[in-house]
Amino acid sequence: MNFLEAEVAKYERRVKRIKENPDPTKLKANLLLYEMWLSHRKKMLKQFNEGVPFAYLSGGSVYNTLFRAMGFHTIHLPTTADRVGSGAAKYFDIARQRGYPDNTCDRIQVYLGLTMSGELPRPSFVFYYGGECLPLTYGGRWVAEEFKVPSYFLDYPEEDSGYEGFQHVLKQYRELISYCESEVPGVKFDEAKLGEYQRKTDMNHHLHQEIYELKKRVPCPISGKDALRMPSMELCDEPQFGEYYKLFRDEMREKAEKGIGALPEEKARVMWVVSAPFYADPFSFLESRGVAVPIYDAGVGGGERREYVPPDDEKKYGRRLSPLEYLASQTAEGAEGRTPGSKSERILKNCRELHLDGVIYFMLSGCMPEIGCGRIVAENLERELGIPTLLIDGYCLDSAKYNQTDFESKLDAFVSVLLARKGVPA
Amino acid sequence: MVQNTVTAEKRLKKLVEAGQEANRFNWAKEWKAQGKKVIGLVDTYIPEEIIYAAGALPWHIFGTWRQNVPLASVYRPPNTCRYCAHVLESFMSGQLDFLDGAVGSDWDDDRRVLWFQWTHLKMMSFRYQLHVPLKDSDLARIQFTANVTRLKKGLEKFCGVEITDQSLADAIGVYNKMRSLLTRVYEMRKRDVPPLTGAETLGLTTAAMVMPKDEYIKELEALLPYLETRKPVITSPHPRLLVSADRLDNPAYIALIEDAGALVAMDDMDTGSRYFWNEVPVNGDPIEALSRRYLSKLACPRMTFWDRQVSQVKEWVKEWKIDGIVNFTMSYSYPRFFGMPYFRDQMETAGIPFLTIQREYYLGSVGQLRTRVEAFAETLAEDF
Amino acid sequence: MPSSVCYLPERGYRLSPMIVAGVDVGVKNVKVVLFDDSQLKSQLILPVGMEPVTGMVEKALADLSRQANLAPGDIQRVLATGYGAFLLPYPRISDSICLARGAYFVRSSCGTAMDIGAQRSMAASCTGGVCTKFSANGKCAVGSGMFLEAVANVLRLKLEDMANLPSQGDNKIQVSSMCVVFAESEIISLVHEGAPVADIVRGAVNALAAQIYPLLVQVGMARDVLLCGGVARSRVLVAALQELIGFEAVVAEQPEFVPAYGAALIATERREWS
Amino acid sequence: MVVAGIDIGSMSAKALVMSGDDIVGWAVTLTTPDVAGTARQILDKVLESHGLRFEDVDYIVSTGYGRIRVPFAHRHLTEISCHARGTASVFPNVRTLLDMGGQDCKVINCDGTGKVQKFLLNDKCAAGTGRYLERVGATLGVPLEQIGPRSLDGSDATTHIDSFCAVFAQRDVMILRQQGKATNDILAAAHEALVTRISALVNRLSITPEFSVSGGIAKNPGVVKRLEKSLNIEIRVWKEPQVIGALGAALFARDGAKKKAAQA
Repeated sequence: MNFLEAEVAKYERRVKRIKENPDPTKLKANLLLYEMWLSHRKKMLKQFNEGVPFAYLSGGSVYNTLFRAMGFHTIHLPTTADRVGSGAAKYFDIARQRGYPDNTCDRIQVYLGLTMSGELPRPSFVFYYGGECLPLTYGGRWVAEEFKVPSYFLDYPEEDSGYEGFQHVLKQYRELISYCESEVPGVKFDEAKLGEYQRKTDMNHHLHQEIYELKKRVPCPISGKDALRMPSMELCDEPQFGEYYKLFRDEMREKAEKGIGALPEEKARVMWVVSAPFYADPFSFLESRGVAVPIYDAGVGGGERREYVPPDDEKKYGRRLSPLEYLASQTAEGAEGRTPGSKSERILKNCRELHLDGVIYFMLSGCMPEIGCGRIVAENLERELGIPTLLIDGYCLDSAKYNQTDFESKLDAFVSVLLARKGVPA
Repeated sequence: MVQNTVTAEKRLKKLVEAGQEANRFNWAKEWKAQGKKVIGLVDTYIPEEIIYAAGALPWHIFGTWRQNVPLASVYRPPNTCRYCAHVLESFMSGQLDFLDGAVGSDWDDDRRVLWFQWTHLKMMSFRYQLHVPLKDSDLARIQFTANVTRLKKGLEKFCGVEITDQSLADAIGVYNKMRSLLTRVYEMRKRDVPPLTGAETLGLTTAAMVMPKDEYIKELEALLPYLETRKPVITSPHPRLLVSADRLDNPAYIALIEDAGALVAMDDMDTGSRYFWNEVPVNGDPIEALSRRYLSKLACPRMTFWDRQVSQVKEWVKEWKIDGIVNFTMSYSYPRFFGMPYFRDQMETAGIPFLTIQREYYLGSVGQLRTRVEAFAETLAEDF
Repeated sequence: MPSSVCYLPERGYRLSPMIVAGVDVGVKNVKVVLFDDSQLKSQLILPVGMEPVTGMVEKALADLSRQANLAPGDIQRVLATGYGAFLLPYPRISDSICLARGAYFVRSSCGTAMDIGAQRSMAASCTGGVCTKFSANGKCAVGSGMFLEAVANVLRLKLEDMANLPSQGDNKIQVSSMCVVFAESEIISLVHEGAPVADIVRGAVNALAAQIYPLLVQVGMARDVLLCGGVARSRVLVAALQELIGFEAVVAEQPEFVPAYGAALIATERREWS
Repeated sequence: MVVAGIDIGSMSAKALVMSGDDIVGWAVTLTTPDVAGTARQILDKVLESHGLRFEDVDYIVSTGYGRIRVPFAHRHLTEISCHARGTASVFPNVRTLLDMGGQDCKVINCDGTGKVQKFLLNDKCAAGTGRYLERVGATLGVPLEQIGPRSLDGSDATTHIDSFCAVFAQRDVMILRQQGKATNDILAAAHEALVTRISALVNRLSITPEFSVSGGIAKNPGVVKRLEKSLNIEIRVWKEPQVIGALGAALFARDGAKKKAAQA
């Protein structure tokens, strides 16, 4: 079974299970999410079988919208890698046999293996950028080389470079679009379509902010597993894309109003940062110890970003921005959100606002921007808020390197520390 | 002009050993004693002519060459860039307290983090991070020029001087002079028996990175005529190797290769050829000229134009009659790791033997290194 | 089902008189201790071998009871900790918590405890017996006692003997391998090259100390540090560590037993548990 | 013309003596700190048992990790070249060779004369080397020569070892043992983990048949059989795989002796 077939089978299984045997402790909105994924993957599988080419995006989920507005089908490589689950080993082997470093971030290794496995639709274009981390940049660079297709690298502006940075991004977007239009048959940029996507994403951001407010409630109405769910931008063409988050918010609001928490007794609450050994479900382990995880921060690239600010382009730029300009302004501002300093600030703010008792910082091996700041974030949290941080290392997809006894005993010890500091009985 | 062989050898030795851990601080401290500023650098993408023009000493930071980094390990787990770890160790142990400031760049994620660690630990009064685009295009060049202009302003403010076009032009002149002198040394490496071993040459280029440029130029210029006729101790002139690496600043690594029965006749390193290759054009706007040289000319795996590095190396292989390439990746320094398969494939296609070795920053695991290099030399030997 | 329990710090909480045992199942040894009314009665250290740990511990508890003139049935509670704690049918508790509590028992003034075990090293803040911070390594055996043991094996020395070597070691020799197995052969080749044994030991010990030191800093090292774990018996290691931390650290008298003491005491102090 | 090859490994020293085109004999011993002494002793042992004296030897090549510490050798070469040469002499059609020593694992591509084309070594850590199995065996109390055969009687269906680290594997083995897993099953799991690791290394070089394994571990059927399956290739093993390196060295010594004679 290739990757896409496995995906279809997985979501069919999940949809069936929820329909036949719903779990009342889980979000009802999950069904909708799986249905969207199922429909999306089925379409992809069909396109794969028909030989339809896709644009490969090495990072930056917002670029799903830009490329789709140009008429591309898109695959966002890092999040696609996240979905291989227990099948990761095969893709590791492919990448490593090719000579790729086995000590870098495992997401990149899997996505390199996945692209080379021939199980994804072939690319017609590769887009990569300097907005997150170098493994994503070089991963994209490699894929472009491997498939010998046109590619574009987007340079992010220097921090605090203001209007000049905005212009730098905008000019590159225009360059990118005209390059795509000249190199890839059938590509034509439709700015109005980009505007439509932006309305959808803005609405989601708005809902996201409301959900964030609900997370402040004690007990937390949401489970750790659900806290990390976000509708992927890859689903932006699904008709129910906007519905999902509404449903999600409504369920949370209902629970919050009734004072129902995801845990029978919430003894402490923590934030989970960067990445996690998703194959091992550490969130359920924490919950079994009475620790809620209301918030998950996916690090530099996303997660609980800044607060949602409605477009204030008129104030800032003196006029209403076009959709492309708007995207550029977001990118230029986003450049400031990727520094370790702003990351530390963001985590502090979240901890303060959500009344968190601690942070679990997953030192994802190979993720330099993140592991290099773990200790600093921990020191800042201790100094500013007096809360502890667990720095725990591992891999997010390479389950062969995971040792459950070790990992859980560290989590357990941390829970003890949290409770001891709060003076709460276990 | 140096006449006497003994004196010349002495002077040469002093120059070649300037980058050694025991010596590299001397010039910087002398400079400080004159009441002038020293600015540290951690990569070769900073147009250091600007620092020179501001009257400060641009001083390249090499980390401690000792193995253990207990202080830096607090902030840097073992699976992070080892060069940065050894640099941070030098900072935390107080070895670099004399630095007034440092200009870093986002050479890779780890150097960016290093800058953040300086900030967190409140090291030095001036810390600057320059963004260097990973690509070369008209737009990237415009952006880089703007970034370099901001760096110039920052330095003017910190040093309290105005950096005029004239002072920049003078600085470029000095640097170009250094570049042309080192180019002449590298030309001599084309000979069947070069006047310098590979290890000595690395000593010479790293000296340029820590010494005040005027003094360095004076020394090297005086020694050049001697070098023309020098008879070096070279154990084995064959096979001729090119070493490709990034911040490899310890000549002991090259000595190890040469002890294993090979000659390092050329390099592709930040601390070697890439430091001085390509002069800065002297006409036109100096900042623009500098930006062009630093962004477009350095063919290093950090950039997304990997093909330029490859074609540059291929050219060198031909001109320096190279038999094989030793590619040193350093633990947890990613740009080279990611570029390696491409580099290797291109070299293999071109029929150039290629050996890749993972190393630490300090000289460790000598036995293993030696076996790899010796075996490589054996595969390259004609008569075996 | 055994569950995980947590030590609850409560000021002025009076300890109830109780007979309890603490068991620490490490990779190499099992440590069993018996406490009566918060007084240490007897203790035992046994190598882990082929036979099931459960039986071993049961027998050890019986032996310890006998030594203390008690019947095995007198033991009211047993709490287990350590890497293999889950193998036992007793409730278990995190090693960092036990380390802090045990360190407080051994030396109430100490603020930081450092356990250098066979397979991992761990530092814990332990003021008042409560762990509020811990930091451990354990990705690789470098940085653990295994490393020093490997060195001792290769040099055909005992851990204790390593302490008695003349400390002329001048820090010139580096043991650079990042793998215990490679370090072994590196040391063999150093021996072959004729390097003085004391210098090799010093090089190896410096490498280990450099791995341990950051853990201490990461928990906000107090001025009073207690060293625990069997490896703390190595005086050369302690010396190298002291050189880094800049003051004298105290080695626990029975360094192996500290976490087991902690487990036993927490068993006594946990009020609602039975 | 009498020549000798001496292979000083990190754990064992091997000597092989040839007379003309024939192998006279060989011996294996443990390496001691006195490398030169060990080398001389093991060589003398082979010579004596065949009525030869040290003075009769025309040319000596040393190899292996202690190669530079054999003062009486005329030349030293790396074990990579020597294993390739030795293998080519017994299996001329071998193009890919895997040498598994105590702490090294080398993959070599060579031509029919044994000239090395490309090679690859394990880096930084000893995961995937002989020492790993040695430690597992020692922890389980199973003699080294039995671990391979016994692993073939076990199954890794329900037993899995997470750690690749030779040292941590001991810990995992202890836990598995305590959980009541059968010794043979644990051995099977350990072999499986090792073979996975080695296959990954081998796959990074092109595997051109025929394929041969040398070094001490080649005697372990548990590794060889699993590797055959994992790489899907038939493996050739010479009867004395651990002296292949010394054989290669002796062959180089014969070249040296011939050249010396021609010059004289």
